[in-house]
Amino acid sequence: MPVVVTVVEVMDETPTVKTLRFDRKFTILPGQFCMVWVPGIDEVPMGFSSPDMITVQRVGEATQALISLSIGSKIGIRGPLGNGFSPQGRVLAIAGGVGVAPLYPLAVNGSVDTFILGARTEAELIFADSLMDLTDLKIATDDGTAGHHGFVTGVLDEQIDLLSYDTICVCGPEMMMKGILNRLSDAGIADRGQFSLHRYMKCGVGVCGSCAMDPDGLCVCRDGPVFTGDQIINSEFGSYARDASGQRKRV
Amino acid sequence: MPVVVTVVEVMDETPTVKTLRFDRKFTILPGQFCMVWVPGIDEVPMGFSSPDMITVQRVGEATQALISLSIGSKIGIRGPLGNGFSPQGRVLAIAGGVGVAPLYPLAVNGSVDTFILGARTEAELIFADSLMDLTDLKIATDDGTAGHHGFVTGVLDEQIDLLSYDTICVCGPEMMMKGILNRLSDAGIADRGQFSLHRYMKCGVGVCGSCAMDPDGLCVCRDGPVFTGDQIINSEFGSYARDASGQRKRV
Amino acid sequence: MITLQKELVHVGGVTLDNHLILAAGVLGTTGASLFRMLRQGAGGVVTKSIGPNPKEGHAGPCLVPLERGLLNAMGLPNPSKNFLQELEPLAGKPVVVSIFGGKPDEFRTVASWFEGVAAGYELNLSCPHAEGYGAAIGSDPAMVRACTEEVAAFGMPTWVKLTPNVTDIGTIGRAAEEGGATALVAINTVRAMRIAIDLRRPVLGNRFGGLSGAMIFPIALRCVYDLYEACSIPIIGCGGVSSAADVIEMMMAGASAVQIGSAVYDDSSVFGSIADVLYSTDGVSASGIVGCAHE
Amino acid sequence: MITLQKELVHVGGVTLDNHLILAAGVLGTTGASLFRMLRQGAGGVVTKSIGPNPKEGHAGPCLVPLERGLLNAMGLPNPSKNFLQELEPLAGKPVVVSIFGGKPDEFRTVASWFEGVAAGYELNLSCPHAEGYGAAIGSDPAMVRACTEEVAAFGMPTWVKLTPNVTDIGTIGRAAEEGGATALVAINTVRAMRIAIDLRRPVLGNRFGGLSGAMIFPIALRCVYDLYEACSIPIIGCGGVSSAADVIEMMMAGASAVQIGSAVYDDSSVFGSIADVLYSTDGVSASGIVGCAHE
Ligand SMILES: Cc1cc2nc3c(=O)[nH]c(=O)nc-3n(C[C@H](O)[C@H](O)[C@H](O)COP(=O)(O)OP(=O)(O)OC[C@H]3O[C@@H](n4cnc5c(N)ncnc54)[C@H](O)[C@@H]3O)c2cc1C
Ligand SMILES: Cc1cc2nc3c(=O)[nH]c(=O)nc-3n(C[C@H](O)[C@H](O)[C@H](O)COP(=O)(O)OP(=O)(O)OC[C@H]3O[C@@H](n4cnc5c(N)ncnc54)[C@H](O)[C@@H]3O)c2cc1C
Ligand SMILES: Cc1cc2nc3c(=O)[nH]c(=O)nc-3n(C[C@H](O)[C@H](O)[C@H](O)COP(=O)(O)O)c2cc1C
Ligand SMILES: Cc1cc2nc3c(=O)[nH]c(=O)nc-3n(C[C@H](O)[C@H](O)[C@H](O)COP(=O)(O)O)c2cc1C
Ligand code: FES
Ligand code: FES
Repeated sequence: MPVVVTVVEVMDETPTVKTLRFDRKFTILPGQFCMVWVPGIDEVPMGFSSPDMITVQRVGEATQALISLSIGSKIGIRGPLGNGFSPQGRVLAIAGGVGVAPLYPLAVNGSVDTFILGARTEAELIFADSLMDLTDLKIATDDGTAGHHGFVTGVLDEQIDLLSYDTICVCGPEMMMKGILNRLSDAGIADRGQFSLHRYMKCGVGVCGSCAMDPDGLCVCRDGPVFTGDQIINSEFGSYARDASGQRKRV
Repeated sequence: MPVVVTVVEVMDETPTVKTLRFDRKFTILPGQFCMVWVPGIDEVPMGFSSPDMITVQRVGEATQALISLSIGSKIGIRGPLGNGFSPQGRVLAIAGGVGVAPLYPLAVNGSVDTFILGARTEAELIFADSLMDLTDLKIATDDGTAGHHGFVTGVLDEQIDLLSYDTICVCGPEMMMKGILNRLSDAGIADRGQFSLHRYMKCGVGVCGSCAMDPDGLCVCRDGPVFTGDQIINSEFGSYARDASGQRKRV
Repeated sequence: MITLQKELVHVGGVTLDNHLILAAGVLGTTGASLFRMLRQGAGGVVTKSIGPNPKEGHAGPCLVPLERGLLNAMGLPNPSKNFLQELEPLAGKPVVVSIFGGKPDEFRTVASWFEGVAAGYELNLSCPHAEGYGAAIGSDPAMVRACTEEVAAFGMPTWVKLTPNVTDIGTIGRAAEEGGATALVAINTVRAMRIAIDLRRPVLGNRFGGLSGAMIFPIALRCVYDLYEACSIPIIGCGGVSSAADVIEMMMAGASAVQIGSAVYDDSSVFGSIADVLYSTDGVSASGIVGCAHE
Repeated sequence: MITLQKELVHVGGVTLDNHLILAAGVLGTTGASLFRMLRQGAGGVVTKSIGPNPKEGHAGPCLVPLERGLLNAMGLPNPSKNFLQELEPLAGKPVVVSIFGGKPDEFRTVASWFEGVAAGYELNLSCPHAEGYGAAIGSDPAMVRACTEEVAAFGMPTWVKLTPNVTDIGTIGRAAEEGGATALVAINTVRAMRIAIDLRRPVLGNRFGGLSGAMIFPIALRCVYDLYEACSIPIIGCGGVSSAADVIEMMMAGASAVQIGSAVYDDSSVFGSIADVLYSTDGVSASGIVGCAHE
């Protein structure tokens, strides 16, 4: 049964992203997620941005309802679920937009050496201040309002010696992640990449098959959400995904 | 689910009593019992006469079937059930007939100082040889063919200093046990008596109520089968019991 | 967790000391064991089902503990009219007499013995493993109505206990309500069986039996929820209740009180254990939560 | 424990690599996940139920793990005809396509898409939480017969999957048999629900759902046993199977093969785990034990 928690703090991150803190700390590994039950609406997957926090971007009905919650509201949490990151050696983290959420606890626990944080514009950078203290932070904005003018891959190409990192943890839009995987693959180190994937999830526990990926049938909810680059390089990743009914659509 | 065991040895004890040894040892406390499933017939309670043995007297259909089993036959065992004896200090054990079964493991583990064993006639004494080695054995037979001529209570009255025992463990026909309880009570030591009772049992686990005793509603299967004398002195014990349908009948 | 006010409970004409009732057939063969459950904190008790003639029940095994549940086929053993003497020490206590029969007039006959003795009747129209009794008639709405009418005619509280082994429990509940039931009890055990593979035969003497205990709780809850929508008399939730949280959950589904049976297997003083957690001085009145999950 | 000979299995017209089949709706939405289960040791797989139109399914939560079971109300999400492309990599494999519809001709329409593609059909006349589908029609013998006839007309193996939520599963099984079913699958999930008491509302988005997993095994076993007495076509046992011993027990009750769904929750390579214990070179032929508990 989901654990019912009460929202005790709501933090504005960007105009469309809020962080909710609840009255209960879960025992998580960075990169693990939960199924968040918004009563009367839906249950959707969210990474833990800390043991008692989720960081939500508004994209539709459930996320709209979540960022509209006020202190004292109750939601249900099933989790922690999935495998989480397994950082080793020198760690580079790369986040795009709200993809920073599951990477943040990795930085908080001191595992990240270098962090590349991307967003469309300066106002949409999430957790930048504390990441600055915790890591060697490099910023990229699409519009150039802060840091590198362009995508996180630009930072990668211009400022980073990829081979000097043992683990590269990534979360963000799938095309961004695909771009990074291509670079790792070109450098012959796809296996050093750890990508936190998104697929349509219903059960969250490896039963329903909604989040299964071609061609191996790996379930993002249970075998992932974090996969190494070599696990997904010859997969549907970067080309298509399935919607709630199981129909394929381009990513 | 019952554990299915295979009979590996059948020992004749008396013309109507046999001991069955099976291929599995249970972890028992002396005085605990099991529900023995005789496939196609019934499931009946039986004391463990050792961790892998029951000693069965023929009285009706199920017991007739049990003593007719041959090596290799399979029966089901649910148990061990109930509380068992809790001997302390100097221990006197008193058995009538097949009532020796649950007391035998107590003697085997060295807990019994003096053992009074009764039967109708010499040929019906059970475990007498090994009890002789294990304890200070005193025998009583109704017909005088061995030991004291008369009941076990006769031995008690003539040869035993009751007050010198800290625990008196008893199992046998209810009227025999009642006679002993009266003596303990007269001596003011009803609480030193531990009586292994019989009542009609169906579930064996304190649910169905078939074995409940008046007036406290104690279940022989779960609160017993061993009760101290003071627990049962003001009870139905020695006066009536209930049959399979729950109707009262004199004992 | 939310807690309840300790209060006298009135359900379908019976007044109980609290919301926790001993379910039929569990420690209910003797007056003494029923009394023991009241002493240990039950707010009321239901007796073993009593029938028109004494019955010894099925051959054993008649009960097998499973993980989180019990499987039983007792076969309705009961002392019939002789059960009256068991109730003598219980005069004035909240004791509901469970009745079974094969025809409406058998229900009437048995009920007549306990007129003025019992605090109320509970009709067992739901035992899944007694040929010609229980669920055999409890899945036929016309029979349910007829049996209920016979017993309700005594003018005493008349609870009707339903089986989950029907296509639509709401239809059966409505039949009982039309027959004059003052409350519905849901559910009796769920039809089930197990086989002892080493013996290649069903483990119960009767082959089939009924499942009870924690494993049927989600099934019972659904039945209570359905009945709350289909009927308008009070519902007593039964099936797998083993904690104070379960009691609250049953109430939110629509139960005004609950019955507890199999949970005595894990904890013979389960009534006291649950009451300790369920009740507190700042608890809410049960009426505030009964059926609230339907809103 | 008794073990089985590893052998090709022929059930209701479908040839399987062993007796263990992936149940419908569990890891069955994509060809890749079905293939994965075959690789891990399933002798055959049943797809997610496919309907006449794409469906997104119910709002979440749609699955809640419980102790020894799962509660789900997925709401039959499926890509409908687009599912054909999922099956391309599985040509020639023992893949049975599960079909649902609201009327007999919808079953026919969906079946027609998979003619020649599937190793057989399984009719979902049993999902307990999809308004107008599944159990809603699967509890009416005439509808069961009519839907079965439409699909059986293709001349391909036609399994019919039954709901336990009926008064008499034997009647439904016979209706399917009369309609031309080549095998019966029993059971689908058991009607159930849970309430989140802190939120005072049912935990499933759909409020009701179906119970599966170990907690329903004794219920499923009983249904298989009943069907074995009532019908003469092969039965595939489903519901709570999670060990080799469970497989043997289902077979003794009358199942020629078993389906396994929820057990992947505790062990995602459950097919291999069970096969390792179930099969041995000195095992017996399944035919020697199927239904032996009826003797
Ligand atoms: C493992 C994982 C971790 C995630 N972590 C975060 C996070 O930390 N912060 C965050 O803001 N978002 C996160 N997401 C994305 C988030 O789940 C979706 O944004 C959310 O489900 C949208 O729901 P909606 O009702 O608002 O939108 P809808 O209008 O229902 O759908 C909009 C889009 O959201 C996606 N979506 C909707 N429902 C689901 C679902 N059940 N599973 C997966 N995707 C869905 C689909 O792409 C859909 O097209 C994560 C997703 C996954 C799979
Ligand atoms: C805790 C306990 C331990 C026992 N230990 C032993 C033992 O070690 N050795 C031994 O030989 N006998 C023992 N018995 C007695 C034994 O259970 C009965 O002799 C046996 O059940 C008779 O079954 P039947 O089918 O042969 O007789 P039936 O013809 O069915 O009945 C004959 C009499 O046996 C008794 N009986 C029958 N069924 C039961 C039952 N389910 N529960 C209790 N009594 C029953 C009744 O008094 C009945 O009148 C024990 C009984 C109990 C309660
Ligand atoms: C051993 C046993 C005997 C039962 N006998 C009866 C009975 O005589 N009459 C009846 O209506 N229900 C009987 N039941 C069913 C219970 O009253 C109850 O409906 C069922 O067990 C579900 O509740 P539980 O899960 O709390 O046990 C019996 C149940 C058990 C386990
Ligand atoms: C998540 C989930 C989805 C299911 N979807 C379907 C389905 O689409 N069609 C169907 O016939 N049965 C479906 N079922 C029922 C299973 O096939 C199976 O009958 C049931 O779960 C009992 O088996 P189990 O205990 O092994 O899971 C589903 C079950 C689960 C848990
Ligand atoms: S969401 Fe159900 S298998 Fe991943
Ligand atoms: S035999 Fe059932 S309570 Fe003792």
